[in-house]
Amino acid sequence: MVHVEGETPVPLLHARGLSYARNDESIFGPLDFMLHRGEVVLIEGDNGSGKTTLLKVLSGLLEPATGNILLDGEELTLARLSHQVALMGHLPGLKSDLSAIENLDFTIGVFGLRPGITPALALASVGLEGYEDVAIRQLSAGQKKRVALARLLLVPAALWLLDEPYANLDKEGIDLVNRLLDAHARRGGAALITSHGAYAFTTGAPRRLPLRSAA
Amino acid sequence: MVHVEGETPVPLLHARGLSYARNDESIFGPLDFMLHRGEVVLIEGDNGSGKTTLLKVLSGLLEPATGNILLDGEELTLARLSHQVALMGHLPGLKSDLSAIENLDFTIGVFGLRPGITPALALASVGLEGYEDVAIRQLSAGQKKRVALARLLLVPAALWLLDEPYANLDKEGIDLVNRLLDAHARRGGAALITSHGAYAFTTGAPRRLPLRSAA
Amino acid sequence: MNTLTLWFHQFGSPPIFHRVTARLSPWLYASATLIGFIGLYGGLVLAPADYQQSDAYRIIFVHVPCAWMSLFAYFFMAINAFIALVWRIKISEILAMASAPIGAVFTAITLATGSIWGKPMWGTWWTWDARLTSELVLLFLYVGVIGLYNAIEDRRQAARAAAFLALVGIVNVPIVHFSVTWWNTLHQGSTVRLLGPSRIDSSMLWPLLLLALATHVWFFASVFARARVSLLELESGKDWARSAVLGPGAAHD
Amino acid sequence: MRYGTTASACAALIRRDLVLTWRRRGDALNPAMFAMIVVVMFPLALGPEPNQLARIAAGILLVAILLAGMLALDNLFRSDHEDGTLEQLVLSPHPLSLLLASRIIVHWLTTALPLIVVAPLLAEMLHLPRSVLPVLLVALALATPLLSLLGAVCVALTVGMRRSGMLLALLVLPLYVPVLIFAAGACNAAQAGLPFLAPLLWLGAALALALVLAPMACAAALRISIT
Amino acid sequence: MRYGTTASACAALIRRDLVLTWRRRGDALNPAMFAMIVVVMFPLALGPEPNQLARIAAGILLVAILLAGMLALDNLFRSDHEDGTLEQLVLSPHPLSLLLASRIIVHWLTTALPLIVVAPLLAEMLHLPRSVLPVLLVALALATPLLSLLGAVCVALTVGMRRSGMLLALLVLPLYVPVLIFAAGACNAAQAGLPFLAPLLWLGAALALALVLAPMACAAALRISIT
Ligand code: HEM
Ligand SMILES: Nc1ncnc2c1ncn2[C@@H]1O[C@H](COP(=O)(O)OP(=O)(O)OP(=O)(O)O)[C@@H](O)[C@H]1O
Ligand SMILES: Nc1ncnc2c1ncn2[C@@H]1O[C@H](COP(=O)(O)OP(=O)(O)OP(=O)(O)O)[C@@H](O)[C@H]1O
Ligand SMILES: [Mg+2]
Ligand SMILES: [Mg+2]
Repeated sequence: MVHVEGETPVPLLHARGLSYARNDESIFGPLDFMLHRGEVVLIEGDNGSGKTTLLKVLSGLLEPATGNILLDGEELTLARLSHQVALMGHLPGLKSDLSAIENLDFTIGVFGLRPGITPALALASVGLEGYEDVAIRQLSAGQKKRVALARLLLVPAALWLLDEPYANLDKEGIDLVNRLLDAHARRGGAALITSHGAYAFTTGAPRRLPLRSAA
Repeated sequence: MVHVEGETPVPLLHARGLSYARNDESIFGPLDFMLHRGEVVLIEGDNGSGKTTLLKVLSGLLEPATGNILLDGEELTLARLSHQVALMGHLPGLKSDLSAIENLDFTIGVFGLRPGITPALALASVGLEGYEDVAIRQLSAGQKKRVALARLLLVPAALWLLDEPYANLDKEGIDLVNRLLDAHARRGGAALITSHGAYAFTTGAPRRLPLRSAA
Repeated sequence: MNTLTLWFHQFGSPPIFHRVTARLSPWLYASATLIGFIGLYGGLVLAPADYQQSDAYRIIFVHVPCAWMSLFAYFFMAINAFIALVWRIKISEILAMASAPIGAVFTAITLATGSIWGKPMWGTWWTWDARLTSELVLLFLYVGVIGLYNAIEDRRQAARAAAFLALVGIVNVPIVHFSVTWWNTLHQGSTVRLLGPSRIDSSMLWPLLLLALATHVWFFASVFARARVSLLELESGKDWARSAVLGPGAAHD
Repeated sequence: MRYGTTASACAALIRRDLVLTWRRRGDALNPAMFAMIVVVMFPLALGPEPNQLARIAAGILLVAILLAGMLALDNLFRSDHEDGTLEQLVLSPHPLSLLLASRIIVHWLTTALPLIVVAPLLAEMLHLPRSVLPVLLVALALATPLLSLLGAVCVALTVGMRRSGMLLALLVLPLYVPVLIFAAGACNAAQAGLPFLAPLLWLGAALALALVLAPMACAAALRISIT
Repeated sequence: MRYGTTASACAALIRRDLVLTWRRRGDALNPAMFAMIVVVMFPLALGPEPNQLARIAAGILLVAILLAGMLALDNLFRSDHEDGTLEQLVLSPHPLSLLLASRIIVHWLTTALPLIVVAPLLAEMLHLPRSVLPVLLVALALATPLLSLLGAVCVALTVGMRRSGMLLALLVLPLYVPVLIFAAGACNAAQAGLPFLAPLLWLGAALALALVLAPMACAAALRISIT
């Protein structure tokens, strides 16, 4: 059932009473929240508070213990979900023996392509022109992260789930993430990102919606 | 030759024209710096600027391309060094099947023990009383990092080389690191720590000596 | 929800399972011991010596019940594994994993007693006959299930992975059982039949059947005992488990 | 929006795996080298009489190839798991079993096919009678894909485990036993001049069944072990 | 300041390894199980005639045990490397070769000793003549520490490599060949009723040499591959 309150548009993501338990031990408590198109929400929490786990549950990798997740007002299924949701986890998911372009081509083959963009354009907009044919192995940690960001620009997903997108990035890299998030939100997308309580955005912070992730 | 200038005491660590090259490609340029007892120095630098590599060179894991390192005014040898220097790298070096105490006992067996401290005391001072006999596997990431810090308190090394000690820690953990560093400096030790240019200490920052790590 | 799943959910609720099996366990152990002693007395004292094998045949009273149990335990494990994977019932996961080590021990006893018996009968401890080989593979399957279960950190995930493996391996069970009919083996064919006349003297048959009953009862007793321990471990955070272990007062501190 | 079709996803996966194999084409020879070393060990351990070797040649070859295939299983999903690609595949909009089937096929092409190619050479080293060689090759052609498929299910169960090498062997080898029995049965029958078709047909039937069931089982196993 | 002595460091390492083995005592059976499965495969592949099996039993047993030992090598340094302990050991104030020697000894005790213990059982399954068994056991007692020592050097070279399993096999097996030849030579001679002492003495001499040289070579190799 679509959960509409008054005039509010249907939220892109709607979690109701969502919780996850591992070995019957609750990792995060029952959560209720909505994410509308155009919003970027930052999940803040201490070490082990369950941020990564929450993103995995939302992406469908883990099954919630209780509650459910509505995507555009409809119950989440794995097939629909993967067209709508892009997860960027701790691991980059890049093959170090392939070039940046080859990696992106593989992503397109599996996940499809957003209209009006090409792998080369995406690489340019994360500041990697000239690195198209360099093997991932030869890129620095920060550059690898940028290739992973380029992938987000290509896939036709409205909802981005980014786990610690700022980790391991220098100041310039952090600015880039913030710019990409702004552009995505303006295009009608939404994003949920995690970050350690201890670290803060330096500039151009996205709208913060500190989420109490009950332990 | 001992390098004494005027009244200055012999520095604990003295790097002269130090550089490192991988495959004949310079990773960090020739560096000159001193570290005196009681000092805590923060090495700041962007991704891939060679911070980790510098610490590995200073600890003796990697051999410098040029230059040399004096420890207490004497040329560095691996045997002397390991009594004087403690390295805490990205990897915790803890056995997940052993308890915290068992891990610390192993460290003592191999590296020796500083007078006036015991494993239990060390665990208490990193805020882990009651966790002595819990297997490392069952600790959270932050707690694991704390056990690694407890190890530093036990070994009789005057110079601490800490690679990204703040990474993955929440606010409380960061405060703890700063307190440990202060105490170590007051005891006559010294420390060299790395951090991403993008991240800053929140409170009680150790003395900063931004080091230009030429690319 | 149909009646089957409803029943599973009821018996499968951890506190109820714990309570029921706690009450059952002593009775199961006691009756297994009693029946076992009667059977052994019948087999070792009352039954006459074999005209061919003299007293050596008496090892049948250990070998055959254990051999049956080695197959039955796998079957029981596989059924529980199936339930665990399809309906995600926790008790079934635990029961499946509890039966693996017990089945492995029965398999090992079968192999050992078979070898001991084989030396006087066939003149060798071991031959590469279909039944013997498939029973050995059964032991490997048990060991694989146990190894996989112990290798994964998360207990429930470990149980599900090992349950999956147990299901994959179940093809071996009919091979063990029918090997004597499908292939020309040294091992003798089935002598005990539930339907139709058995080819064994009744003075030997009744102790054998009693001992088979005793091993079944013993199997359930020890599966329940093991399952209770793992259940308490798994649910150690829950109130019922705390009060079950520490007494009723401990639940709320 | 252009959502990829399942066919294009499988094609992308196959293309990627072939390119990756080509980039590290030195590694592709490893299983064949391993089998060769194992085969060489036997004449050294058993003594070099050609007659005795010929009698046991087919069996040794099969065991060596089976062990090599088992060791090669290790990197069926490992690198994809370590860099996070496997997680992406599980989250992809396409049937996981088809994606995994593509992966298994390429893995077979790049590890087992070289083994079949060197098999005649190894057979010659062990003095296997020439007449048995065709049967051996057919048996290998049917058995090795079966081994890859069965192995993939076990690998999927152990993915993400640290010290999986030995455990994987324990899980996989009991499942390999029937395959070995039929393949060796065919070769030994041929060597004894007996009819050898029946075991080959059994292998073929098992392969057909595994081609359908194993990818699905593999997908189910992967979903269990990746979460 | 209390700096630990080298003896106390080695003792700490040995104690830790024994505790760790005890905590995962299930894993300690794996090499023995693996050898058993490999041994089982041969009668299935070669046919079950006891006479033929008896003739090749010693060779098969040696190859199976050697392969099991090779697979077990993998976790000689792996976990220590993955969690950073190895780096700490390299930086410790004690001679690295002595620390590594302690590690290798414990590894031999926990992986090779169980293999020797099950060897009589496996020999019985392959119908090895009883008279050969003592020679086989002596050969194993001399050969397995040699294999552990030689293997450790190769492992030290591949430590930190991703897909090292297959590569390790290719590095290690050629080194194992001479050991295999001498061990099998002794067993085959005993089985043929010939004098078998000479190959055993050679094994003993090689072991004495390896006990001295291998830990130092291992330390040197480790320093190369860890930096
Ligand atoms: C290591 C050697 C042996 C193994 C692994 C073995 C295994 C088995 C197994 C698995 C069964 C149960 C079969 C079923 O329920 O379908 C069985 C039953 C039996 N075994 Fe053995 N056996 C061995 C040696 C022997 C020997 C030496 C004898 C005596 C000559 C023997 C006599 C029997 C008998 C009489 C049965 C009962 C058959 C029936 O009524 O179904 N076994 N054995
Ligand atoms: N694979 C796992 N097995 C068992 N427990 C786990 C596993 N992964 C995470 N946990 C536990 O689940 C809890 C939540 O972990 P999670 O990774 O979601 O935290 P987080 O908020 O992302 O922490 P961090 O800030 O360190 O990234 C922690 O207590 C952790 O110990
Ligand atoms: N094992 C390696 N092989 C080849 N190049 C390497 C290796 N380790 C690091 N490098 C390269 O050496 C340079 C310095 O790396 P280093 O890890 O010291 O940087 P860092 O300052 O610690 O970076 P970060 O902030 O990401 O930790 C980088 O360009 C990196 O790509
Ligand atoms: Mg996290
Ligand atoms: Mg670094």
